[in-house]
Amino acid sequence: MRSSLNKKNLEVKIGGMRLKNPIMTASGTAGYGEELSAFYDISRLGAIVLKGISLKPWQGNPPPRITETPCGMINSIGLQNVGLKTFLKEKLPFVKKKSDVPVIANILGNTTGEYAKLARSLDGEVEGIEINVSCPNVKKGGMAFGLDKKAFGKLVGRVRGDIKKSVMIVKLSPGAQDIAEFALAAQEEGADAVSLINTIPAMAIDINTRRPLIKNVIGGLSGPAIKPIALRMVYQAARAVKIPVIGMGGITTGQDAVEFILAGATAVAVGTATFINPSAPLEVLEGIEAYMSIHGVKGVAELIGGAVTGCS
Amino acid sequence: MRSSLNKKNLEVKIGGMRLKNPIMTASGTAGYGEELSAFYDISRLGAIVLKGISLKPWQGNPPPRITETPCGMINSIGLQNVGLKTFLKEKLPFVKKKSDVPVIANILGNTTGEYAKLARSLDGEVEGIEINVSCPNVKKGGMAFGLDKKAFGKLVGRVRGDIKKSVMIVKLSPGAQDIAEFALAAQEEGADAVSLINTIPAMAIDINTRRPLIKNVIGGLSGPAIKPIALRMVYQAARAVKIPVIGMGGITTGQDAVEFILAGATAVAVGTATFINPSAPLEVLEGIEAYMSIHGVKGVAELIGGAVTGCS
Amino acid sequence: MNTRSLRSASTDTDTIQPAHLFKARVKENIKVSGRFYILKATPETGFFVPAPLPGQFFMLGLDRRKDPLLKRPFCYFRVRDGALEILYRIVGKATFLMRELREGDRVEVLGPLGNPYPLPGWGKHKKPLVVAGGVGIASVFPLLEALKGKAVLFYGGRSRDELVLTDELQGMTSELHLASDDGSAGFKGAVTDVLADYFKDKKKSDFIIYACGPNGMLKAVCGMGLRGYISSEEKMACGIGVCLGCAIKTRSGFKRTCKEGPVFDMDEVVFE
Amino acid sequence: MNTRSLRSASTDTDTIQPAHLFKARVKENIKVSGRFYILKATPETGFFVPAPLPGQFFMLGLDRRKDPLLKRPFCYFRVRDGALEILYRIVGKATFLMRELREGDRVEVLGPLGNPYPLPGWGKHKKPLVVAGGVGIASVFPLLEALKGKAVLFYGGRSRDELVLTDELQGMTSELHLASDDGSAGFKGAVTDVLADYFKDKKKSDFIIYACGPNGMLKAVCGMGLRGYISSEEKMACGIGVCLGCAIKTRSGFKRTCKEGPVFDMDEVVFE
Ligand SMILES: Cc1cc2nc3c(=O)[nH]c(=O)nc-3n(C[C@H](O)[C@H](O)[C@H](O)COP(=O)(O)OP(=O)(O)OC[C@H]3O[C@@H](n4cnc5c(N)ncnc54)[C@H](O)[C@@H]3O)c2cc1C
Ligand SMILES: Cc1cc2nc3c(=O)[nH]c(=O)nc-3n(C[C@H](O)[C@H](O)[C@H](O)COP(=O)(O)OP(=O)(O)OC[C@H]3O[C@@H](n4cnc5c(N)ncnc54)[C@H](O)[C@@H]3O)c2cc1C
Ligand SMILES: Cc1cc2nc3c(=O)[nH]c(=O)nc-3n(C[C@H](O)[C@H](O)[C@H](O)COP(=O)(O)O)c2cc1C
Ligand SMILES: Cc1cc2nc3c(=O)[nH]c(=O)nc-3n(C[C@H](O)[C@H](O)[C@H](O)COP(=O)(O)O)c2cc1C
Ligand code: FES
Ligand code: FES
Repeated sequence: MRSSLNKKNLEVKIGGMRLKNPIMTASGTAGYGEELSAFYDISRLGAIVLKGISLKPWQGNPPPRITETPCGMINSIGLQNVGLKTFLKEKLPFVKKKSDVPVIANILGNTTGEYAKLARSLDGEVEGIEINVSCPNVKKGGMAFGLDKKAFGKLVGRVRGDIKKSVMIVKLSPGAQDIAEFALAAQEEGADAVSLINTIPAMAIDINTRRPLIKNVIGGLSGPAIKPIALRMVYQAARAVKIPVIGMGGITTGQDAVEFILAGATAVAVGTATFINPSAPLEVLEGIEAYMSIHGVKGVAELIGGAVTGCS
Repeated sequence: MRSSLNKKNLEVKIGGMRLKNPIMTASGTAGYGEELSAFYDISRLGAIVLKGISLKPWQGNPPPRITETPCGMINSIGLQNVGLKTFLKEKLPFVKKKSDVPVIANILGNTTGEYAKLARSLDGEVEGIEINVSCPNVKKGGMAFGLDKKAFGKLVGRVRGDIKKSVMIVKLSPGAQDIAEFALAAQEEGADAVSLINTIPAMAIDINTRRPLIKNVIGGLSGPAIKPIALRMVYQAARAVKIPVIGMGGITTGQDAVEFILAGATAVAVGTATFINPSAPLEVLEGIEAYMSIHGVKGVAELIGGAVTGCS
Repeated sequence: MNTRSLRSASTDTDTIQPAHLFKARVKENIKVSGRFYILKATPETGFFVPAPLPGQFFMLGLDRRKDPLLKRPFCYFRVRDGALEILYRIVGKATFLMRELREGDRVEVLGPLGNPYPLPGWGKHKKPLVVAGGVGIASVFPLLEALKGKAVLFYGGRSRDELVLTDELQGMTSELHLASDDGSAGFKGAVTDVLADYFKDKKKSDFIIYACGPNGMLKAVCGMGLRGYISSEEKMACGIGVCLGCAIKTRSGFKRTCKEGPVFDMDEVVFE
Repeated sequence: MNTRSLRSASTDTDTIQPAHLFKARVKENIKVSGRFYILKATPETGFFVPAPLPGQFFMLGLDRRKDPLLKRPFCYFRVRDGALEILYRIVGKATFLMRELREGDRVEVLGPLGNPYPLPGWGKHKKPLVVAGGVGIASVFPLLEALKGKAVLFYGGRSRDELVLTDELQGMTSELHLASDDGSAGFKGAVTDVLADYFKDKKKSDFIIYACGPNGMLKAVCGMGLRGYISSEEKMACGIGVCLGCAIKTRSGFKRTCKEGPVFDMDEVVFE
């Protein structure tokens, strides 16, 4: 009702993809949409980003896989996933049936060839393909590509050729010494957008058993704890590139999301917050709308990159 | 009293420096020892690390300089300090009078030459010299050295020659893509120890004014939020080098400190926690002693690097 | 397969409605003994959708402060006078803070979640036998109620202090066997020893077992050649199946404790 | 120099003992009006070391949970029946949570900290004039008490709701001038306008000014050619001088609000 009185334009564009609002799920925190759709109508999201998939099913890492840390959590799921085939046959049809908003697949391979094959198979099947080169939890591939500028450029360039119909998003690693460089490299190789940040490699030890609280020793840190780091990286990346930036890392409220948008994000993803409240993405959306009402902002576009930082 | 019943050996060695226990203050969180000595006897610490100093006095960055974030804080003090001369004339004599434990100066320059000059002037005047190449809050110098492996190696090598009597500690930047590499480079260039981590570049925005909450836009994140990242880096650094590692980043309790020691730290520093409770370093010390009592640990040395991580 | 036949005798989990996130007001928070407390909280809506079943759990959040960040899983213990009751043991950060909850405080609850204990088909003449270790008693409490006094309960804990509600349990079971590590109540030793002893002169196939407790106990129970169900504990982030954090090793790969469990067929789980 | 002579007439801050960290029990936490509350907490030791002086402040921590992480600065408002009282306004994370404190809750307090208002040398025949904006009234409240009813108070706020304790203040001052942004109490407009009006027919050098309030107000007061002191607010991490986070620009470079302040000579501070 409020929206009819005070019409706000929440729409944003990522490449050729129109999102009715800037809120996405973060890959790996919303499964394939099945569980969340029991809690809310996932069609209310701007886009749905699904759990990362690989060519073959992966069983993932041994437990314990998660542990809580101050204002954050470490995970080492190790990309447990059903593999491309089951994804296309079972998971994708379900989420498409349940929603009418863009679906973004998140892919991870051990080699450039695997990424390319995944990209080819998904091209046109989903609205967006997010290339995950920043997973701290798998041995081969993953982060290796995200931290080696040469390998990164080559991978993005190669996969670009295989994505003709979908929007191509490259998910950057927060481990990069200079995030702007990687964002720029992705843009140069033709990516339609970059997303960041993935989790930050981290560790916790149980002092009673003297064992790591994550079986794999090192996992990835997510949640509010990393928000200030993520925001800084989004700011740096957004200033470096012209393509849209999708921001994520510790977003739990509408205020957090507005911070990311002001820092330069065109859209934002909600991850760990979903674990605290399955409907967190919608609460974030409502928070953005409330902010826009209070501040008389007519369209999200007005906010993107709107932080006043010139005068320092 | 407890310690006489159940004698524990808390002593650790950093280069030629004997610390009666592994607890230090973190540079920039204890001033020059003046204020804290009103709260407790600073001689109870293992060592006192003073606020960073430069050749000439620096006025520091304009306010606002600090802001709180989830389980952490961002600061951009910009190395406000009295300069070498006043340091030697006023600050150092005071802290030496107030305590009989090793004093560690923290130095920062704009050029290799400045670092060298600071090192020469302080050599023998303090028990330890910590080379800060990882401050995110100064324009020149600082982090530039901490992220460029060549410049880093050259700086450490050059300054090494100027430190003949004091123990030389190199404070690493968490921005390094591969922290082990930098730790190793410091060792190769002759550093007696490495310390880590410094604060992580981060940002926060006031969505009402749309201005950054830190005047300088980007500041450094510290506190419990970064603990899991710091612990991982200490673990990686400690596995890479033979020289002692001094661990810091979000330590607020004895348990936190034990985690760092198990991960490979020989000593630990308490920073942001001091802002919540001026006596935090002593509480941390007492927490370590309690842990040792409960687990029948006779000496801290038994704990160093004792995390069981082989079997993953 | 037998597993399937046991399952099919059970409550059909597919018909369970989705869980809900609700706020509840603390009505009471009382110490039971030692480190055990009972928290009673009334949903602000006044009711539960759907009604919780034995073996299910709730995710409980103290508030929206970010430390602790995640909700914590607690078994459905019982509902009385419209209030959800949780039996909890102080072990760490969140449970320590839970102790400080007072009448009128608000908590946020998600649930009921997970699969309940499949009840034995009543015609099957299998005797239900329940094994609980420590705070595992919370999980089997509503099961004992559902079994209407017919079950034999084996209940172990560290000491008398940590064996709670024994008077009540006496009236809810056909036999109650206690064990404690220090011998301060019941048998001195592991509850699984008492169980092994019990089977010395009995036919295992006459029984159906339900067990909840620490991993060591579950492993021992599963190694005894019995048939039945265990409720397992694994750290959880989401409780609803989206994070894959609560993986537990089974014969058919990793399964989610929160979604495929927490109740698993004894044959399914692989202990390491 | 005049500044120094004013200073020297003041309480000698060098003799102030170091502050202490203490736990206190909440005795009462009451709403005054609008977003203003008073928290009363009794130190567990029963007394303060040293006794707080007008203009000083305390750092208050809700608990040792890590979100919020840092303690927050609050002015010494008053001590009654052995309880430290803090007048606070809900603005964000910590103050929002403070509102939920209840009798018996424990808080952690560090203080008293900082330099008090220098009292006018009584022989000097300067009339004390106090200016307070918003929650700045908390800071000048004990000053008004120390000035024993002799001061003229100019007190501004957003609305009637945000002008608190006016009855009490009436009895503590020789004159009370109110101003509110919306005109719901006193003059409609800025308190500094009332102040400027007051000086139309008076000699500024007959007065000594004390001001506490938002930066805009302080800047205006400092621009009026008066002499006296302001208490400034800057975000703080430590409150004891070790973090250098609370820097404020002065004629002689950055100074620490917590250590060299929060009370500064009006001439010293540079507003941007
Ligand atoms: C399905 C399920 C049902 C449960 N039901 C109950 C119940 O009814 N009553 C009750 O008291 N407890 C129950 N638990 C355990 C309860 O969730 C943990 O005790 C609680 O999460 C600990 O939180 P904390 O912050 O106090 O401890 P933390 O500070 O997180 O940890 C303290 C210690 O407890 C261990 N721990 C933490 N979480 C778990 C967990 N999920 N499972 C096992 N160990 C853990 C940690 O490894 C550590 O050693 C249940 C757990 C699960 C998975
Ligand atoms: C010396 C001193 C004495 C003070 N005395 C009182 C008092 O007696 N009563 C009272 O209600 N408040 C007082 N304040 C202000 C009080 O410290 C802040 O309102 C409080 O820290 C806000 O905490 P928060 O977590 O609720 O707000 P946050 O969530 O941290 O911030 C909310 C808003 O308040 C602003 N803010 C935060 N901290 C400060 C600060 N230290 N100064 C100014 N603005 C701030 C933020 O920029 C933001 O706009 C005093 C401040 C100082 C420096
Ligand atoms: C349990 C878990 C699983 C994740 N799985 C993936 C994944 O499969 N692919 C991916 O690109 N990112 C994955 N991520 C990273 C998130 O998408 C997101 O980048 C990160 O968690 C930061 O956002 P947050 O702080 O809001 O969670 C995962 C994160 C978590 C916590
Ligand atoms: C306010 C502040 C000032 C600091 N100043 C310095 C400094 O001068 N030199 C330095 O090497 N590190 C400085 N640091 C970094 C700390 O020494 C420490 O490495 C970092 O804060 C992480 O530890 P913590 O999380 O315990 O605070 C500063 C940190 C803070 C918060
Ligand atoms: S707790 Fe997240 S999948 Fe089970
Ligand atoms: S608040 Fe730390 S120096 Fe003032």
